[in-house]
Amino acid sequence: MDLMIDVKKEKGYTLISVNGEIDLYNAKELKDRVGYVCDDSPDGGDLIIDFKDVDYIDSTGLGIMIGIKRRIAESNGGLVLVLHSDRINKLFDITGLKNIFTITRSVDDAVAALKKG
Amino acid sequence: MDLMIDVKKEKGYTLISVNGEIDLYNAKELKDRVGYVCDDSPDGGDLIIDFKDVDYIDSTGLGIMIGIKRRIAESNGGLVLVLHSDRINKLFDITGLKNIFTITRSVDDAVAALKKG
Amino acid sequence: MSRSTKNSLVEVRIPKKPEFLRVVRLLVSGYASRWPISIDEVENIKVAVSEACNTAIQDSCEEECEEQIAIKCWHEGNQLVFEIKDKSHKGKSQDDIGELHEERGLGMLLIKTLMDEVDSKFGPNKGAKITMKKNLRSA
Amino acid sequence: MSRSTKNSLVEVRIPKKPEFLRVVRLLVSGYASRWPISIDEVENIKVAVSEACNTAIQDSCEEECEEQIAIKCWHEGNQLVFEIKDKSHKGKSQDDIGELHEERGLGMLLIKTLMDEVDSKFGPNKGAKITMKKNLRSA
Ligand SMILES: Nc1ncnc2c1ncn2[C@@H]1O[C@H](COP(=O)(O)OP(=O)(O)O)[C@@H](O)[C@H]1O
Ligand SMILES: Nc1ncnc2c1ncn2[C@@H]1O[C@H](COP(=O)(O)OP(=O)(O)O)[C@@H](O)[C@H]1O
Repeated sequence: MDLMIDVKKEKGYTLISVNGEIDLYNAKELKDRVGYVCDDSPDGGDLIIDFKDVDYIDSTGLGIMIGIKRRIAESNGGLVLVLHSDRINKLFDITGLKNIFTITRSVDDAVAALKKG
Repeated sequence: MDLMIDVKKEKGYTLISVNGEIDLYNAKELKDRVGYVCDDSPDGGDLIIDFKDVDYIDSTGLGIMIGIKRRIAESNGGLVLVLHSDRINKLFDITGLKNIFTITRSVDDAVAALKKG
Repeated sequence: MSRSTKNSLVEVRIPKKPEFLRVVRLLVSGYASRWPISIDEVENIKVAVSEACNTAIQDSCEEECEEQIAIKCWHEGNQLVFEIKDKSHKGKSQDDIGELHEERGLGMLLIKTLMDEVDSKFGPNKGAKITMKKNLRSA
Repeated sequence: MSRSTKNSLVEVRIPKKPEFLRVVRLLVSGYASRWPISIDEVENIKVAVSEACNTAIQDSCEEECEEQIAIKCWHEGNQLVFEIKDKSHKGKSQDDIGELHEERGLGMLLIKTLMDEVDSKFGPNKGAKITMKKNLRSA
Protein backbone atom coordinates (compact mmCIF):
# COMPACT_ATOMS: atom_id res chain seq x y z
CA MET A 1 0.00 0.00 0.00
CA ASP A 2 1.78 3.07 -1.21
CA LEU A 3 0.67 6.59 -0.45
CA MET A 4 -2.10 7.90 -2.70
CA ILE A 5 -2.48 11.64 -2.90
CA ASP A 6 -5.35 13.26 -4.74
CA VAL A 7 -5.53 17.03 -5.36
CA LYS A 8 -8.76 18.87 -6.24
CA LYS A 9 -9.14 22.61 -6.75
CA GLU A 10 -12.50 23.66 -5.34
CA LYS A 11 -14.05 27.10 -5.18
CA GLY A 12 -12.05 29.02 -2.60
CA TYR A 13 -9.85 26.18 -1.40
CA THR A 14 -7.76 23.19 -2.47
CA LEU A 15 -8.66 19.73 -1.16
CA ILE A 16 -5.84 17.22 -0.78
CA SER A 17 -6.97 13.67 0.03
CA VAL A 18 -4.44 11.22 1.39
CA ASN A 19 -4.67 7.41 1.58
CA GLY A 20 -2.14 4.98 2.97
CA GLU A 21 0.50 4.93 5.68
CA ILE A 22 2.53 8.10 6.11
CA ASP A 23 6.02 7.23 7.28
CA LEU A 24 9.69 7.99 6.76
CA TYR A 25 9.52 6.14 3.43
CA ASN A 26 6.95 8.36 1.75
CA ALA A 27 6.60 11.49 3.91
CA LYS A 28 8.79 13.43 1.49
CA GLU A 29 6.38 12.60 -1.32
CA LEU A 30 3.56 14.16 0.70
CA LYS A 31 5.72 17.20 1.48
CA ASP A 32 6.58 17.70 -2.20
CA ARG A 33 3.01 17.28 -3.44
CA VAL A 34 1.65 19.77 -0.94
CA GLY A 35 4.58 22.05 -1.77
CA TYR A 36 3.56 22.11 -5.46
CA VAL A 37 0.01 22.99 -4.48
CA CYS A 38 1.29 25.90 -2.37
CA ASP A 39 3.54 27.09 -5.23
CA ASP A 40 0.52 27.13 -7.54
CA SER A 41 -1.81 28.87 -5.12
CA PRO A 42 -2.25 32.60 -4.69
CA ASP A 43 -1.25 34.14 -1.38
CA GLY A 44 -3.97 33.53 1.13
CA GLY A 45 -5.10 30.32 -0.60
CA ASP A 46 -6.81 27.92 1.76
CA LEU A 47 -6.02 24.23 2.09
CA ILE A 48 -7.90 21.23 3.42
CA ILE A 49 -5.92 18.05 3.93
CA ASP A 50 -8.23 15.06 4.26
CA PHE A 51 -6.58 12.06 5.95
CA LYS A 52 -9.16 9.94 4.20
CA ASP A 53 -7.78 6.45 4.60
CA VAL A 54 -4.68 7.18 6.62
CA ASP A 55 -4.40 4.63 9.39
CA TYR A 56 -0.81 5.33 10.25
CA ILE A 57 1.32 8.46 10.57
CA ASP A 58 4.74 8.70 12.17
CA SER A 59 6.78 11.58 13.58
CA THR A 60 8.18 12.35 10.11
CA GLY A 61 4.65 12.82 8.80
CA LEU A 62 3.69 14.93 11.81
CA GLY A 63 6.83 17.03 11.32
CA ILE A 64 5.88 17.65 7.72
CA MET A 65 2.41 18.79 8.73
CA ILE A 66 4.06 21.36 11.02
CA GLY A 67 6.14 22.62 8.10
CA ILE A 68 3.05 22.91 5.89
CA LYS A 69 1.19 24.79 8.60
CA ARG A 70 4.08 27.26 8.91
CA ARG A 71 4.31 27.80 5.16
CA ILE A 72 0.58 28.43 4.71
CA ALA A 73 0.46 30.76 7.72
CA GLU A 74 3.27 32.82 6.13
CA SER A 75 1.16 33.35 3.02
CA ASN A 76 -1.86 34.17 5.17
CA GLY A 77 -3.78 31.09 4.06
CA GLY A 78 -5.95 28.83 6.18
CA LEU A 79 -5.29 25.13 6.81
CA VAL A 80 -7.74 22.55 8.15
CA LEU A 81 -6.96 18.89 8.72
CA VAL A 82 -9.70 16.26 8.46
CA LEU A 83 -8.83 13.37 10.74
CA HIS A 84 -11.34 10.52 10.57
CA SER A 85 -9.76 7.90 12.79
CA ASP A 86 -9.49 7.91 16.57
CA ARG A 87 -5.93 6.62 16.29
CA ILE A 88 -4.69 9.55 14.24
CA ASN A 89 -6.54 12.01 16.46
CA LYS A 90 -4.82 10.42 19.45
CA LEU A 91 -1.37 10.96 17.90
CA PHE A 92 -2.13 14.66 17.29
CA ASP A 93 -3.35 14.80 20.86
CA ILE A 94 -0.39 13.30 22.71
CA THR A 95 2.14 15.29 20.66
CA GLY A 96 0.33 18.53 21.47
CA LEU A 97 -0.28 19.21 17.77
CA LYS A 98 -4.03 19.32 18.40
CA ASN A 99 -3.49 22.83 19.80
CA ILE A 100 -1.62 24.05 16.73
CA PHE A 101 -3.96 22.76 14.02
CA THR A 102 -7.61 23.27 13.20
CA ILE A 103 -8.92 19.72 13.08
CA THR A 104 -12.33 18.44 11.98
CA ARG A 105 -13.94 15.06 11.43
CA SER A 106 -15.39 15.71 7.96
CA VAL A 107 -14.65 17.76 4.85
CA ASP A 108 -17.95 19.62 5.27
CA ASP A 109 -16.91 20.70 8.75
CA ALA A 110 -13.53 21.71 7.36
CA VAL A 111 -15.13 23.94 4.73
CA ALA A 112 -17.27 25.52 7.43
CA ALA A 113 -14.20 26.09 9.60
CA LEU A 114 -12.40 27.85 6.73
CA LYS A 115 -15.38 30.17 6.21
CA LYS A 116 -15.39 31.13 9.86
CA GLY A 117 -11.67 31.93 9.42
CA MET B 1 -7.38 -13.45 14.55
CA ASP B 2 -8.10 -16.81 16.02
CA LEU B 3 -10.30 -19.41 14.42
CA MET B 4 -14.02 -18.92 15.01
CA ILE B 5 -16.22 -21.96 14.58
CA ASP B 6 -19.99 -21.75 14.72
CA VAL B 7 -22.23 -24.85 14.72
CA LYS B 8 -25.94 -24.78 13.84
CA LYS B 9 -28.29 -27.77 13.68
CA GLU B 10 -30.69 -27.19 10.82
CA LYS B 11 -33.48 -29.45 9.54
CA GLY B 12 -31.74 -32.37 7.89
CA TYR B 13 -28.18 -31.15 8.18
CA THR B 14 -25.62 -29.45 10.41
CA LEU B 15 -24.05 -26.20 9.29
CA ILE B 16 -20.52 -25.41 10.50
CA SER B 17 -19.29 -21.89 9.72
CA VAL B 18 -15.59 -21.17 9.95
CA ASN B 19 -13.84 -17.79 10.15
CA GLY B 20 -10.14 -17.06 10.32
CA GLU B 21 -6.92 -18.62 9.11
CA ILE B 22 -6.71 -22.41 9.23
CA ASP B 23 -3.13 -23.48 9.83
CA LEU B 24 -0.95 -25.85 11.82
CA TYR B 25 -1.66 -23.77 14.93
CA ASN B 26 -5.42 -24.24 15.01
CA ALA B 27 -6.26 -27.04 12.55
CA LYS B 28 -6.61 -29.50 15.43
CA GLU B 29 -9.27 -27.26 16.97
CA LEU B 30 -11.27 -27.49 13.74
CA LYS B 31 -10.77 -31.26 13.62
CA ASP B 32 -12.00 -31.66 17.19
CA ARG B 33 -15.04 -29.42 16.78
CA VAL B 34 -16.16 -31.22 13.63
CA GLY B 35 -15.41 -34.52 15.37
CA TYR B 36 -17.85 -33.65 18.20
CA VAL B 37 -20.53 -32.80 15.65
CA CYS B 38 -20.04 -36.20 13.97
CA ASP B 39 -20.18 -37.97 17.35
CA ASP B 40 -23.51 -36.26 18.09
CA SER B 41 -25.04 -36.91 14.68
CA PRO B 42 -27.02 -39.98 13.63
CA ASP B 43 -25.55 -42.23 10.95
CA GLY B 44 -26.18 -40.66 7.58
CA GLY B 45 -26.22 -37.15 9.06
CA ASP B 46 -25.31 -34.51 6.48
CA LEU B 47 -22.78 -31.75 7.00
CA ILE B 48 -22.17 -28.40 5.36
CA ILE B 49 -18.90 -26.67 6.17
CA ASP B 50 -19.04 -23.01 5.23
CA PHE B 51 -15.59 -21.41 4.85
CA LYS B 52 -17.28 -18.11 5.52
CA ASP B 53 -14.37 -15.80 6.21
CA VAL B 54 -11.49 -18.17 5.69
CA ASP B 55 -8.82 -16.42 3.69
CA TYR B 56 -6.05 -18.89 4.42
CA ILE B 57 -5.82 -22.67 4.69
CA ASP B 58 -2.64 -24.71 4.74
CA SER B 59 -1.89 -28.38 4.04
CA THR B 60 -2.74 -29.30 7.63
CA GLY B 61 -6.21 -27.85 7.17
CA LEU B 62 -6.63 -29.57 3.82
CA GLY B 63 -5.49 -32.85 5.38
CA ILE B 64 -8.10 -32.49 8.09
CA MET B 65 -10.82 -31.92 5.50
CA ILE B 66 -9.82 -35.22 3.88
CA GLY B 67 -10.16 -36.97 7.26
CA ILE B 68 -13.60 -35.46 7.81
CA LYS B 69 -14.72 -36.52 4.33
CA ARG B 70 -13.60 -40.09 5.03
CA ARG B 71 -15.36 -40.21 8.39
CA ILE B 72 -18.66 -38.90 7.06
CA ALA B 73 -18.56 -41.22 4.06
CA GLU B 74 -18.15 -44.18 6.45
CA SER B 75 -21.38 -43.25 8.22
CA ASN B 76 -23.12 -42.73 4.85
CA GLY B 77 -23.52 -38.99 5.37
CA GLY B 78 -23.12 -36.24 2.83
CA LEU B 79 -20.58 -33.44 3.02
CA VAL B 80 -20.58 -30.20 1.06
CA LEU B 81 -17.96 -27.46 1.36
CA VAL B 82 -18.89 -23.85 0.70
CA LEU B 83 -15.80 -22.03 -0.58
CA HIS B 84 -16.39 -18.33 -1.18
CA SER B 85 -12.93 -17.07 -2.11
CA ASP B 86 -11.06 -17.68 -5.36
CA ARG B 87 -7.88 -18.25 -3.38
CA ILE B 88 -9.27 -21.14 -1.37
CA ASN B 89 -10.87 -22.63 -4.48
CA LYS B 90 -7.48 -22.47 -6.17
CA LEU B 91 -5.83 -24.41 -3.34
CA PHE B 92 -8.45 -27.18 -3.58
CA ASP B 93 -7.87 -27.14 -7.33
CA ILE B 94 -4.10 -27.49 -7.46
CA THR B 95 -4.05 -30.19 -4.78
CA GLY B 96 -6.63 -32.22 -6.71
CA LEU B 97 -9.05 -32.06 -3.76
CA LYS B 98 -11.66 -30.43 -5.99
CA ASN B 99 -12.34 -33.90 -7.44
CA ILE B 100 -12.88 -35.50 -4.03
CA PHE B 101 -15.23 -32.91 -2.51
CA THR B 102 -18.59 -31.50 -3.45
CA ILE B 103 -17.91 -27.76 -3.49
CA THR B 104 -20.37 -24.88 -3.87
CA ARG B 105 -20.17 -21.09 -3.65
CA SER B 106 -23.13 -20.53 -1.31
CA VAL B 107 -24.94 -22.29 1.53
CA ASP B 108 -28.16 -22.37 -0.53
CA ASP B 109 -26.35 -24.22 -3.30
CA ALA B 110 -24.89 -26.56 -0.70
CA VAL B 111 -28.37 -27.42 0.67
CA ALA B 112 -29.55 -28.07 -2.88
CA ALA B 113 -26.53 -30.29 -3.54
CA LEU B 114 -27.29 -32.35 -0.40
CA LYS B 115 -30.91 -32.86 -1.55
CA LYS B 116 -29.77 -34.14 -4.92
CA GLY B 117 -27.55 -36.54 -2.98
CA MET C 1 26.25 -12.31 -1.22
CA SER C 2 26.11 -9.41 -3.66
CA ARG C 3 25.56 -5.81 -2.59
CA SER C 4 22.09 -5.61 -4.16
CA THR C 5 21.11 -8.82 -2.40
CA LYS C 6 22.35 -7.51 0.93
CA ASN C 7 20.48 -4.28 0.37
CA SER C 8 17.21 -6.20 0.20
CA LEU C 9 17.85 -8.89 2.80
CA VAL C 10 15.27 -9.34 5.53
CA GLU C 11 15.82 -12.09 8.08
CA VAL C 12 13.46 -13.36 10.71
CA ARG C 13 13.85 -16.01 13.38
CA ILE C 14 10.92 -17.53 15.21
CA PRO C 15 10.64 -20.27 17.80
CA LYS C 16 9.71 -23.64 16.29
CA LYS C 17 6.11 -23.25 17.37
CA PRO C 18 2.96 -23.02 15.27
CA GLU C 19 1.69 -19.90 17.05
CA PHE C 20 4.34 -17.84 15.25
CA LEU C 21 3.39 -18.95 11.72
CA ARG C 22 0.97 -16.06 11.31
CA VAL C 23 3.69 -13.56 12.12
CA VAL C 24 5.85 -15.07 9.37
CA ARG C 25 2.98 -14.86 6.88
CA LEU C 26 2.44 -11.19 7.71
CA LEU C 27 6.11 -10.42 7.28
CA VAL C 28 6.49 -12.38 4.05
CA SER C 29 3.43 -10.91 2.35
CA GLY C 30 4.46 -7.41 3.44
CA TYR C 31 7.93 -8.06 2.06
CA ALA C 32 6.76 -9.44 -1.28
CA SER C 33 4.28 -6.57 -1.77
CA ARG C 34 7.18 -4.15 -2.08
CA TRP C 35 8.06 -5.60 -5.49
CA PRO C 36 6.21 -5.59 -8.83
CA ILE C 37 4.08 -8.65 -8.23
CA SER C 38 0.36 -9.45 -8.24
CA ILE C 39 -1.66 -9.93 -5.06
CA ASP C 40 -2.29 -13.51 -6.11
CA GLU C 41 1.45 -14.21 -6.35
CA VAL C 42 1.97 -12.63 -2.93
CA GLU C 43 -0.61 -15.09 -1.57
CA ASN C 44 1.21 -17.95 -3.28
CA ILE C 45 4.46 -16.98 -1.60
CA LYS C 46 2.69 -16.71 1.74
CA VAL C 47 1.35 -20.25 1.46
CA ALA C 48 4.66 -21.70 0.27
CA VAL C 49 6.79 -20.10 3.00
CA SER C 50 4.28 -21.04 5.67
CA GLU C 51 4.29 -24.66 4.43
CA ALA C 52 8.08 -24.76 4.60
CA CYS C 53 7.88 -23.59 8.22
CA ASN C 54 5.24 -26.27 8.89
CA THR C 55 7.76 -28.86 7.73
CA ALA C 56 10.35 -27.50 10.12
CA ILE C 57 7.94 -27.42 13.05
CA GLN C 58 6.37 -30.82 12.50
CA ASP C 59 9.52 -32.73 11.69
CA SER C 60 11.53 -31.83 14.70
CA CYS C 61 9.83 -30.12 17.56
CA GLU C 62 9.22 -31.52 21.03
CA GLU C 63 7.02 -29.81 23.58
CA GLU C 64 9.57 -27.47 25.12
CA CYS C 65 11.73 -27.01 22.08
CA GLU C 66 14.10 -24.05 22.18
CA GLU C 67 15.12 -24.17 18.56
CA GLN C 68 14.38 -21.54 15.98
CA ILE C 69 13.47 -21.41 12.33
CA ALA C 70 15.38 -18.87 10.25
CA ILE C 71 13.66 -17.32 7.26
CA LYS C 72 15.56 -15.13 4.83
CA CYS C 73 14.00 -13.10 2.02
CA TRP C 74 15.98 -11.28 -0.62
CA HIS C 75 15.89 -9.92 -4.14
CA GLU C 76 18.21 -11.37 -6.76
CA GLY C 77 18.15 -10.62 -10.48
CA ASN C 78 14.50 -10.64 -11.37
CA GLN C 79 13.46 -12.97 -8.58
CA LEU C 80 12.47 -12.93 -4.94
CA VAL C 81 14.20 -15.67 -2.97
CA PHE C 82 12.95 -17.21 0.29
CA GLU C 83 15.13 -19.52 2.34
CA ILE C 84 13.72 -21.47 5.29
CA LYS C 85 16.27 -23.18 7.47
CA ASP C 86 16.13 -25.20 10.64
CA LYS C 87 18.88 -26.84 12.50
CA SER C 88 18.14 -30.37 13.56
CA HIS C 89 16.02 -33.40 12.89
CA LYS C 90 16.93 -34.60 16.40
CA GLY C 91 18.81 -37.72 15.34
CA LYS C 92 16.41 -38.88 12.67
CA SER C 93 17.97 -41.35 10.23
CA GLN C 94 18.01 -41.00 6.45
CA ASP C 95 15.07 -43.48 6.32
CA ASP C 96 13.00 -41.42 8.76
CA ILE C 97 13.70 -38.36 6.68
CA GLY C 98 12.46 -40.12 3.56
CA GLU C 99 9.30 -41.08 5.41
CA LEU C 100 8.78 -37.53 6.63
CA HIS C 101 9.15 -36.30 3.11
CA GLU C 102 6.28 -38.59 2.09
CA GLU C 103 4.01 -37.49 4.93
CA ARG C 104 4.55 -33.88 4.07
CA GLY C 105 3.37 -34.62 0.53
CA LEU C 106 0.56 -32.08 0.42
CA GLY C 107 2.77 -29.31 1.77
CA MET C 108 5.60 -30.00 -0.67
CA LEU C 109 3.10 -30.26 -3.52
CA LEU C 110 1.79 -26.80 -2.66
CA ILE C 111 5.29 -25.35 -2.44
CA LYS C 112 6.31 -26.82 -5.79
CA THR C 113 3.13 -25.74 -7.55
CA LEU C 114 3.03 -22.22 -6.16
CA MET C 115 6.68 -21.23 -6.58
CA ASP C 116 8.77 -20.95 -9.74
CA GLU C 117 11.87 -22.76 -8.45
CA VAL C 118 12.27 -24.93 -5.37
CA ASP C 119 15.34 -26.58 -3.93
CA SER C 120 15.25 -28.58 -0.71
CA LYS C 121 17.93 -30.31 1.30
CA PHE C 122 17.19 -32.65 4.18
CA GLY C 123 19.95 -34.43 6.02
CA PRO C 124 20.15 -36.80 9.02
CA ASN C 125 21.08 -34.84 12.16
CA LYS C 126 21.60 -31.84 10.00
CA GLY C 127 18.40 -29.97 9.60
CA ALA C 128 16.68 -28.83 6.52
CA LYS C 129 16.93 -25.98 4.10
CA ILE C 130 14.27 -25.09 1.55
CA THR C 131 15.06 -22.37 -0.97
CA MET C 132 12.30 -21.11 -3.23
CA LYS C 133 12.15 -18.45 -5.89
CA LYS C 134 9.39 -16.42 -7.45
CA ASN C 135 9.83 -14.56 -10.72
CA LEU C 136 8.86 -10.91 -10.69
CA ARG C 137 6.92 -9.17 -13.43
CA SER C 138 9.45 -7.81 -15.89
CA ALA C 139 9.47 -4.04 -15.93
CA MET D 1 17.98 -15.34 28.69
CA SER D 2 15.36 -17.46 30.46
CA ARG D 3 13.67 -20.42 28.84
CA SER D 4 10.26 -18.74 28.67
CA THR D 5 11.83 -15.70 27.05
CA LYS D 6 13.61 -17.84 24.47
CA ASN D 7 10.38 -19.66 23.76
CA SER D 8 8.77 -16.40 22.71
CA LEU D 9 11.70 -14.71 21.00
CA VAL D 10 11.16 -13.41 17.49
CA GLU D 11 14.04 -11.61 15.80
CA VAL D 12 14.01 -9.68 12.58
CA ARG D 13 16.78 -7.89 10.71
CA ILE D 14 16.10 -5.38 7.97
CA PRO D 15 18.36 -3.18 5.86
CA LYS D 16 18.64 0.38 7.20
CA LYS D 17 16.19 1.65 4.62
CA PRO D 18 12.78 3.23 5.07
CA GLU D 19 11.08 0.92 2.56
CA PHE D 20 11.28 -1.92 5.07
CA LEU D 21 9.56 -0.08 7.93
CA ARG D 22 6.15 -1.35 6.87
CA VAL D 23 7.34 -4.94 7.07
CA VAL D 24 8.51 -4.33 10.63
CA ARG D 25 5.15 -2.84 11.56
CA LEU D 26 3.32 -5.85 10.14
CA LEU D 27 5.54 -8.24 12.05
CA VAL D 28 5.35 -6.34 15.32
CA SER D 29 1.59 -5.92 15.29
CA GLY D 30 1.12 -9.58 14.36
CA TYR D 31 3.46 -10.53 17.21
CA ALA D 32 1.79 -8.37 19.83
CA SER D 33 -1.70 -9.58 18.82
CA ARG D 34 -0.81 -13.05 20.11
CA TRP D 35 -0.94 -11.81 23.69
CA PRO D 36 -3.82 -10.49 25.85
CA ILE D 37 -3.68 -6.89 24.74
CA SER D 38 -6.10 -4.40 23.21
CA ILE D 39 -6.00 -3.40 19.54
CA ASP D 40 -5.20 0.14 20.64
CA GLU D 41 -2.15 -1.03 22.58
CA VAL D 42 -1.00 -3.07 19.57
CA GLU D 43 -1.18 0.13 17.52
CA ASN D 44 0.83 1.96 20.19
CA ILE D 45 3.56 -0.68 20.01
CA LYS D 46 3.57 -0.46 16.21
CA VAL D 47 4.15 3.29 16.31
CA ALA D 48 6.83 3.08 19.00
CA VAL D 49 8.87 0.34 17.32
CA SER D 50 8.60 2.04 13.95
CA GLU D 51 9.81 5.33 15.50
CA ALA D 52 12.80 3.57 17.02
CA CYS D 53 13.68 2.21 13.57
CA ASN D 54 13.29 5.73 12.13
CA THR D 55 15.94 6.90 14.58
CA ALA D 56 18.29 4.17 13.43
CA ILE D 57 17.71 4.89 9.74
CA GLN D 58 17.92 8.68 9.95
CA ASP D 59 20.87 8.90 12.29
CA SER D 60 23.26 6.78 10.37
CA CYS D 61 22.39 5.76 6.87
CA GLU D 62 24.14 6.86 3.72
CA GLU D 63 22.77 6.12 0.25
CA GLU D 64 24.24 2.67 -0.24
CA CYS D 65 24.33 1.60 3.34
CA GLU D 66 24.75 -2.10 3.95
CA GLU D 67 23.98 -2.06 7.61
CA GLN D 68 21.00 -3.67 9.27
CA ILE D 69 18.65 -2.90 12.11
CA ALA D 70 17.94 -5.76 14.49
CA ILE D 71 14.58 -5.91 16.21
CA LYS D 72 13.88 -8.44 18.94
CA CYS D 73 10.49 -9.11 20.51
CA TRP D 74 9.94 -11.30 23.51
CA HIS D 75 7.66 -12.00 26.43
CA GLU D 76 8.98 -11.56 29.96
CA GLY D 77 6.94 -11.72 33.14
CA ASN D 78 3.78 -9.82 32.34
CA GLN D 79 5.36 -7.65 29.68
CA LEU D 80 6.20 -7.65 26.02
CA VAL D 81 9.69 -6.35 25.34
CA PHE D 82 10.93 -4.81 22.09
CA GLU D 83 14.59 -4.11 21.51
CA ILE D 84 15.77 -2.10 18.51
CA LYS D 85 19.49 -2.11 17.88
CA ASP D 86 21.75 -0.67 15.22
CA LYS D 87 25.45 -0.77 14.99
CA SER D 88 27.03 2.51 14.11
CA HIS D 89 26.64 6.24 14.10
CA LYS D 90 29.42 6.38 11.50
CA GLY D 91 31.92 8.32 13.58
CA LYS D 92 29.48 10.81 15.01
CA SER D 93 30.76 12.54 18.15
CA GLN D 94 28.98 12.71 21.48
CA ASP D 95 27.92 16.28 20.60
CA ASP D 96 26.40 15.20 17.29
CA ILE D 97 24.54 12.47 19.10
CA GLY D 98 23.11 14.98 21.53
CA GLU D 99 21.95 17.08 18.61
CA LEU D 100 20.37 14.11 16.90
CA HIS D 101 18.55 13.29 20.09
CA GLU D 102 17.04 16.78 20.01
CA GLU D 103 15.96 16.54 16.39
CA ARG D 104 14.29 13.25 17.02
CA GLY D 105 12.22 14.87 19.75
CA LEU D 106 8.81 14.05 18.31
CA GLY D 107 9.72 10.40 17.75
CA MET D 108 11.13 9.93 21.25
CA LEU D 109 8.11 11.72 22.70
CA LEU D 110 5.82 9.25 20.95
CA ILE D 111 7.86 6.28 22.13
CA LYS D 112 7.89 7.46 25.74
CA THR D 113 4.19 8.29 25.77
CA LEU D 114 3.02 5.11 24.06
CA MET D 115 5.12 2.54 25.92
CA ASP D 116 5.17 1.68 29.62
CA GLU D 117 8.96 1.57 30.06
CA VAL D 118 11.67 2.89 27.75
CA ASP D 119 15.41 2.66 28.02
CA SER D 120 17.73 4.07 25.35
CA LYS D 121 21.47 4.06 24.90
CA PHE D 122 23.29 6.10 22.30
CA GLY D 123 27.06 6.14 22.08
CA PRO D 124 29.63 7.72 19.77
CA ASN D 125 30.79 5.20 17.14
CA LYS D 126 28.79 2.60 18.95
CA GLY D 127 25.28 2.56 17.66
CA ALA D 128 22.08 2.72 19.56
CA LYS D 129 19.85 0.42 21.49
CA ILE D 130 16.30 1.23 22.50
CA THR D 131 14.47 -1.20 24.76
CA MET D 132 10.78 -0.69 25.40
CA LYS D 133 8.21 -2.59 27.39
CA LYS D 134 4.47 -2.83 27.31
CA ASN D 135 2.44 -4.25 30.19
CA LEU D 136 -0.04 -6.95 29.30
CA ARG D 137 -3.55 -7.19 30.64
CA SER D 138 -3.39 -9.29 33.80
CA ALA D 139 -5.26 -12.57 33.39
N1 LIG E 1 22.76 -31.72 1.89
C1 LIG E 1 22.24 -31.33 3.04
N2 LIG E 1 21.67 -32.20 3.85
C2 LIG E 1 21.15 -31.80 4.99
N3 LIG E 1 21.13 -30.55 5.45
C3 LIG E 1 21.67 -29.62 4.71
C4 LIG E 1 22.25 -29.94 3.46
N4 LIG E 1 22.70 -28.80 2.93
C5 LIG E 1 22.41 -27.84 3.79
N5 LIG E 1 21.81 -28.30 4.88
C6 LIG E 1 21.36 -27.51 6.02
O1 LIG E 1 21.48 -26.14 5.72
C7 LIG E 1 22.38 -25.51 6.60
C8 LIG E 1 23.24 -24.47 5.89
O2 LIG E 1 23.48 -24.79 4.56
P1 LIG E 1 24.31 -23.80 3.64
O3 LIG E 1 24.02 -24.18 2.22
O4 LIG E 1 25.74 -23.86 4.05
O5 LIG E 1 23.65 -22.38 3.93
P2 LIG E 1 24.22 -21.07 4.65
O6 LIG E 1 25.41 -20.62 3.84
O7 LIG E 1 23.07 -20.11 4.56
O8 LIG E 1 24.56 -21.42 6.07
C9 LIG E 1 23.19 -26.59 7.24
O9 LIG E 1 23.53 -26.20 8.55
C10 LIG E 1 22.22 -27.73 7.24
O10 LIG E 1 21.39 -27.64 8.38
N1 LIG F 1 26.08 2.89 26.57
C1 LIG F 1 25.99 2.63 25.26
N2 LIG F 1 26.34 3.57 24.39
C2 LIG F 1 26.25 3.33 23.10
N3 LIG F 1 25.84 2.18 22.54
C3 LIG F 1 25.48 1.20 23.34
C4 LIG F 1 25.54 1.36 24.75
N4 LIG F 1 25.11 0.22 25.29
C5 LIG F 1 24.82 -0.60 24.30
N5 LIG F 1 25.04 -0.04 23.11
C6 LIG F 1 24.83 -0.65 21.78
O1 LIG F 1 24.14 -1.85 21.95
C7 LIG F 1 24.92 -2.96 21.50
C8 LIG F 1 24.78 -4.16 22.41
O2 LIG F 1 24.50 -3.82 23.71
P1 LIG F 1 24.25 -4.96 24.80
O3 LIG F 1 23.61 -4.31 25.97
O4 LIG F 1 25.54 -5.66 25.07
O5 LIG F 1 23.18 -5.92 24.08
P2 LIG F 1 23.29 -7.44 23.57
O6 LIG F 1 23.64 -8.30 24.73
O7 LIG F 1 21.91 -7.75 23.06
O8 LIG F 1 24.31 -7.48 22.46
C9 LIG F 1 26.33 -2.45 21.39
O9 LIG F 1 27.01 -3.10 20.32
C10 LIG F 1 26.12 -1.01 21.13
O10 LIG F 1 25.95 -0.82 19.74
